[in-house]
Amino acid sequence: MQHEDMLPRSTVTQLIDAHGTVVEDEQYALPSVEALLAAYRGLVDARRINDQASALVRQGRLAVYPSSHGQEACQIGAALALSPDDWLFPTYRDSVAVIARGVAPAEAMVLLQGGWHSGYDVRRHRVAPQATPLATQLLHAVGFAYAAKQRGEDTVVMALCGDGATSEGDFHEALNFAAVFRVPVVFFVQNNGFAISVPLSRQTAAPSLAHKAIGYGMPGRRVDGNDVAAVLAVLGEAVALARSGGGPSLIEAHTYRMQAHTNADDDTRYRERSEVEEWAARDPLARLRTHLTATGALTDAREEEFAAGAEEIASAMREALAVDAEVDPEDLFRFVTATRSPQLDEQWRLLRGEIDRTRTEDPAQQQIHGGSR
Amino acid sequence: MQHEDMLPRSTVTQLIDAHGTVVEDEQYALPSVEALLAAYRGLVDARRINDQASALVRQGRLAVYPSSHGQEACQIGAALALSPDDWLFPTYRDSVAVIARGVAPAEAMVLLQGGWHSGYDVRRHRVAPQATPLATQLLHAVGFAYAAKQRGEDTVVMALCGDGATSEGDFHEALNFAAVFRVPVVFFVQNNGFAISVPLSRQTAAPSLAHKAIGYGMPGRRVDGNDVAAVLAVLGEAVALARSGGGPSLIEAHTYRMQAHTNADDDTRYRERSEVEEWAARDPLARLRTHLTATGALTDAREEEFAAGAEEIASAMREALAVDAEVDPEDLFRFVTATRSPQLDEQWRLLRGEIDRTRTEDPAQQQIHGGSR
Amino acid sequence: MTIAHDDIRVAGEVAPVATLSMAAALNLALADAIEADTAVVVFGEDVGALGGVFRITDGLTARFGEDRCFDTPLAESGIVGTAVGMAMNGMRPVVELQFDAFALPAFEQIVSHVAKMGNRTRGVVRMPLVIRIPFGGGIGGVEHHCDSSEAYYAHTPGLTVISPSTPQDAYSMLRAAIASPDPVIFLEPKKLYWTKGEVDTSIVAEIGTARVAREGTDVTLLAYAASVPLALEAAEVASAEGRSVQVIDIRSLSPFDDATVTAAVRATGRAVVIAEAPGYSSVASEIQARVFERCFEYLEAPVRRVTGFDTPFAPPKLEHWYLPDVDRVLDAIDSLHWEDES
Amino acid sequence: MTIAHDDIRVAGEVAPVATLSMAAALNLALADAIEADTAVVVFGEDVGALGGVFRITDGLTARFGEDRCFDTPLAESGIVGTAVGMAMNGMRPVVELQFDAFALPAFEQIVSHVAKMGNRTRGVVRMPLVIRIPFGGGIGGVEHHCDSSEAYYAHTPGLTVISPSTPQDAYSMLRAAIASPDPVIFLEPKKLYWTKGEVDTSIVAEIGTARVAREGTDVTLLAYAASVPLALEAAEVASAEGRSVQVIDIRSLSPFDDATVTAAVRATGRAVVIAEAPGYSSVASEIQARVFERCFEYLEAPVRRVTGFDTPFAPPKLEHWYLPDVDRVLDAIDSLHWEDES
Ligand SMILES: Cc1ncc(C[n+]2csc(CCOP(=O)(O)OP(=O)(O)O)c2C)c(N)n1
Ligand SMILES: Cc1ncc(C[n+]2csc(CCOP(=O)(O)OP(=O)(O)O)c2C)c(N)n1
Ligand SMILES: [Mg+2]
Ligand SMILES: [Mg+2]
Repeated sequence: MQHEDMLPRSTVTQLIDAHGTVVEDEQYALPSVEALLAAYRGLVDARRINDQASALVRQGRLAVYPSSHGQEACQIGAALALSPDDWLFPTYRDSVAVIARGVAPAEAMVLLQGGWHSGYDVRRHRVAPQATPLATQLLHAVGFAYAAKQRGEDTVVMALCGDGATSEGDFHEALNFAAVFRVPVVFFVQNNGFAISVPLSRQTAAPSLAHKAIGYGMPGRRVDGNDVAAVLAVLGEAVALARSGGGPSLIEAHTYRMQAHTNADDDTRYRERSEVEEWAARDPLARLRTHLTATGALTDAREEEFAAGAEEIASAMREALAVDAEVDPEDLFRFVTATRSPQLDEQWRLLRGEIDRTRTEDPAQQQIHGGSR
Repeated sequence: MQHEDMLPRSTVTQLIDAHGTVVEDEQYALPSVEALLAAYRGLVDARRINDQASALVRQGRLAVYPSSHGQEACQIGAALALSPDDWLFPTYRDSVAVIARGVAPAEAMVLLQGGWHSGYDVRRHRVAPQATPLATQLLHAVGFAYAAKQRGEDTVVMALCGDGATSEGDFHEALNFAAVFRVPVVFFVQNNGFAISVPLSRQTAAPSLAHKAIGYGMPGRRVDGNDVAAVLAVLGEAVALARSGGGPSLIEAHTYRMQAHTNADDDTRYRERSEVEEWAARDPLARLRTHLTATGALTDAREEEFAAGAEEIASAMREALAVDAEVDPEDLFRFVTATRSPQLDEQWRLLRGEIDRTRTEDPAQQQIHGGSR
Repeated sequence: MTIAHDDIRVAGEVAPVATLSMAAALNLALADAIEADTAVVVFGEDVGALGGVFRITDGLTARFGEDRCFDTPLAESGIVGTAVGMAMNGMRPVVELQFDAFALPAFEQIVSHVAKMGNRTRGVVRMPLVIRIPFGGGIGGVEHHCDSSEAYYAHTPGLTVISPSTPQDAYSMLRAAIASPDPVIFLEPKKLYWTKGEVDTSIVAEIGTARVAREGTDVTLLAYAASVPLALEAAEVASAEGRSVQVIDIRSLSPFDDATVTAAVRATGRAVVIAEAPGYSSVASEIQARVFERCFEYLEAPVRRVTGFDTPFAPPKLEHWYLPDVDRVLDAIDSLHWEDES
Repeated sequence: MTIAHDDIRVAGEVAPVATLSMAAALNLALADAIEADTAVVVFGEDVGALGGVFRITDGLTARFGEDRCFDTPLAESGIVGTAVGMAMNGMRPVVELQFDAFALPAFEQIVSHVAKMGNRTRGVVRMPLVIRIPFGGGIGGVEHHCDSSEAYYAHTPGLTVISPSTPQDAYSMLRAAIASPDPVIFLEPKKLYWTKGEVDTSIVAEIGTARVAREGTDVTLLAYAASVPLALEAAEVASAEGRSVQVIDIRSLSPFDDATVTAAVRATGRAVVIAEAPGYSSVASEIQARVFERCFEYLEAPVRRVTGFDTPFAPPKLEHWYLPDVDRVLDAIDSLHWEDES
């Protein structure tokens, strides 16, 4: 690759604009109608999952939910750009992408419900645990891809992070290792303009985040993160490059988090409502609906079918989270190491004794919980 | 600054080539004859200091010496590019730059002699302690510059590191903080091709290290690190930019470490002698001597005067290191915190007792040392 | 993650003595310190417009401007490393690291520089900086949000490590930390952020001292941070059962107040150490070992400890099983070879 | 800094039983592990062509190729974080961090992921990786090159922390570490790299067990790593003075072999813990506290500890004052309330 080709183009790639109009691009083709319909269906599900989860927080069924409302084109684009055998390394904000890769919503919500640190089988779904310590998972993605490459597998690994996370040292080390070892990783940054309350201008003085790529020797690309067509095209190119042995890429999507950082956040403290409204006009669902309706691909019947599908997911989520899943205190000791040490055995015996005593003292008590003597 | 202007030029800036011939440059002017003469004198001293220190290691007077033999143009260029009130943040390899900023050689050698962790008064000399943990000092430089800028002082801070250190997370965080807060720091990377045994190709896949600059939003420049004229010109520009409020720069100097990493290293394990010889032909002293002699600025008398000056420094070094400086075991406890805790008092009493007993048992013993009863 | 909270916004509007939450007391301490010394600067992630995810810096930027309280890029090593440089150049940085586990990226800067710069330069360059870290559990936070990492810092020579358990100490100890010429790791028990108490801003705390939180003659409970109210609760229950329980708030984890603690345990002859962190190689083991060694002849029973288990911190739904609770403390007290029993 | 050394180059040329330096034994263990399991990969800074600054990986790249032993970019968090990903995907990474203090940039990856991934995933993703760290003093190294940071790791739930004191254990324990399904912090006492001893490659070490290094009936010395030869030396001197001194090589810092240690100290009734690291909140304090608690009724005297001071590690010229030495150990033994004395 020529050095100049590592630099992002001067404009952000967009294939369908905010009004649903197709934009001609000399480099990227518009995905097929089927692909766009599938993406649209994904967006409808995604939006419903986001809003259902937020509602469940309000109802006290979930402890916390970092919503990707507004970023659904990135979430669905990331999930659809991968082949079934590929791997995704997501963050706390990427529950929708995780679900779009096949994880059951209820399993994805275990973390946010407080039942365990991660609720799905990462191997079965080829989705790493959602990472909380920022940028750390990017290195895991690199090591994972390294191992796959060494074994001659053609797995591609998609590693997600936010704009804020690009400031962490681990971001730097991950991109550098990836480029030096030329591993098949796509680094996909959802630049939603904020790291909690801190705006992008406090995160970087660079022309764009994609301009960091050349400093590692990989291509950097910018894409409209609210245009799923463009996201699919640009990520598709990066995935193909990685799969063909061309090494890693850095993709920056320009998007916006429409809600607060989490339910516990108060975004009125740090951003104007007018800004939020501006971004509402660039909604990823609306534009694709306009486009697909205009081309006739999206009929009312289809739209209803999609809505019904999304509603099904949402009601399954509600149902799954309506019951308090049983938790087993011994789990605290079960998984720390492959073989439990005598120290942990001893500590479990202590806790076991406390639990037994609680139950004996109050035999009516079915559910295990902390008691006071 | 335009975005393109942050990218380094396609060629490495050189003003005097390896044969001593002046190279025309549209952007950078050749420094004045006086400046070049001063630099040449610096180079002569620098070479002598390097070789004297290495000799002292062989004689067992120094424990270790990471020589900058071959990199003297960078060392002297860095020292001369700064004004007296500016600050230098050096590494373990930058003893020569430290001395060129005014620190007495014997004080600079305290670390390498094993007497203490740092041997000079950092405030008096405006030189931070030589840093060992790679890239960590770059952040200190940023914070230091931030404080100066806040107070309206026009201090510029020069932060040094090697090519290997650019892979550390702290490198990334330092450059990013510097650019976001637009602080007056010049990051000067001496790319000598190796991090101990690891070649640059294992450190980065980027077109150059200077290409990292645009990813932070600062100019990146490449310079022939064996051409002190070019180093002075390029660093001079960066220092001026910083002083005028234009923010940080990243300068990459292409140079070569002619000797092993330290005396304890064996560079025959990882590099060809032919490569070392190639670089010998690009020696920073020889080319400047050729140039200055050709222009008549460097006379035999001057050359002798410089050599004598260097010899004086070397003999002072030998003298200072010939005697074993007294060390005081209480120093272990004196500086840990501003006020000594009762715990440390108690521990010092323990050691004091041991020392007293050693002395009592063997009153002949003048020098304090570890005894066995 | 941000955590639900009440707003504080008390900066600059409080009388010398007032009833404040610990969060408000910390906020006031920062405001007063900024006002008292132009060298003091507060920075970190989200400490500006947002006022911190726990609102401890609420209103500071609005009141004092960006020069005195500001947001940084999201990089903890960057925050601490920059603070080191600022401290080298006349400032008194007070940085916030958002949650305990997110201090870990800064660990090299803390251990290799914050803790050692003064020693390295023979006292020429001191490190008058404060690293504030909300720590501990009890708020139902997800993984990485509830750790207690004090052992990492307490084990590191050169660091002062302190943690308040009352709004008064929160105020006075934070002021003392900011005034200290040495680097201070200031651990804020987030579980106690919203507990209220009287704060007299004229009280000056002395770092390195423990505090007798409750008098008692039969047994001494040694606790710090969120374990202090727990110890007081256990003492109350035990006293109803006829035991006179003394509670000592260690509050200065390093340096340690041997004089107070040794005298206390020698007087009662029995002791239990309480802390949330995993017990192995912990501050609790240090306290246990010290007390054992210094009070050996005075002990009626082995010193016990009640700590978190040697497992990663529990997920929210299992947290109550993980954390030391009153029953566990009472069991430990019961085990101290009482003559009136068996 | 690299350190003067003898070459090793023994990989693959040694009989089942041979006399080797600890460095050579480690080198052989790596070679044998690479040969035994295609999943094993060795990487880090300078481990390839150079063979590591201590030559522990000498010859591995030449013999097994870049696929099995290779250099990385200079970034410790990168090394460990990449190893986490490789371990997630079927590899068994064995990484070298060059000196103890240079493991610190990787601390977040170690604590937040290496230690917790297995727990987080309910055992679905184990972390069969080994982090080798040369540690400790005694070689006249400059600042940052001689620290003993075992407490940071031992305090962290989920990590196995071990350190050999003999060439035999160096070989057997490193093989066991590489074979372990759990992440192991493998601490190599650099002072002992060049001490020689017999190595039988057929001996399999069991992680979690202590080793009785010398029998004795009057007092038990509890030591690990470079403090084991020191304890043995002190035992020799003390025995000349008429005391029968037992020495236990802890070697598995976490998990800890309570059974062996408790039985030993109960039998002698006296104990001294020896370690180089600063004593405060350390592994030594943990051992001291455990022994106190479990042997309380059997103790003739308080358990003592001999450790490094709570100061940054000494510069080379003061190192001998800093490190525990025979006299300091003998003084501690003398303080154990002997009946034959006053
Ligand atoms: C190492 C680390 N530091 C701090 C945090 C606390 N934190 C959680 S999310 C967040 C902001 C992240 O911003 P960004 O990367 O832009 O992702 P977004 O939330 O916008 O998706 C912060 C500071 C963390 N999780 N990890
Ligand atoms: C954080 C850290 N990791 C590892 C080391 C060990 N080390 C000392 S020098 C060095 C190589 C540095 O290479 P480079 O940055 O190119 O500087 P040079 O020595 O070539 O001047 C290494 C790995 C260190 N000092 N600090
Ligand atoms: Mg963001
Ligand atoms: Mg180099």
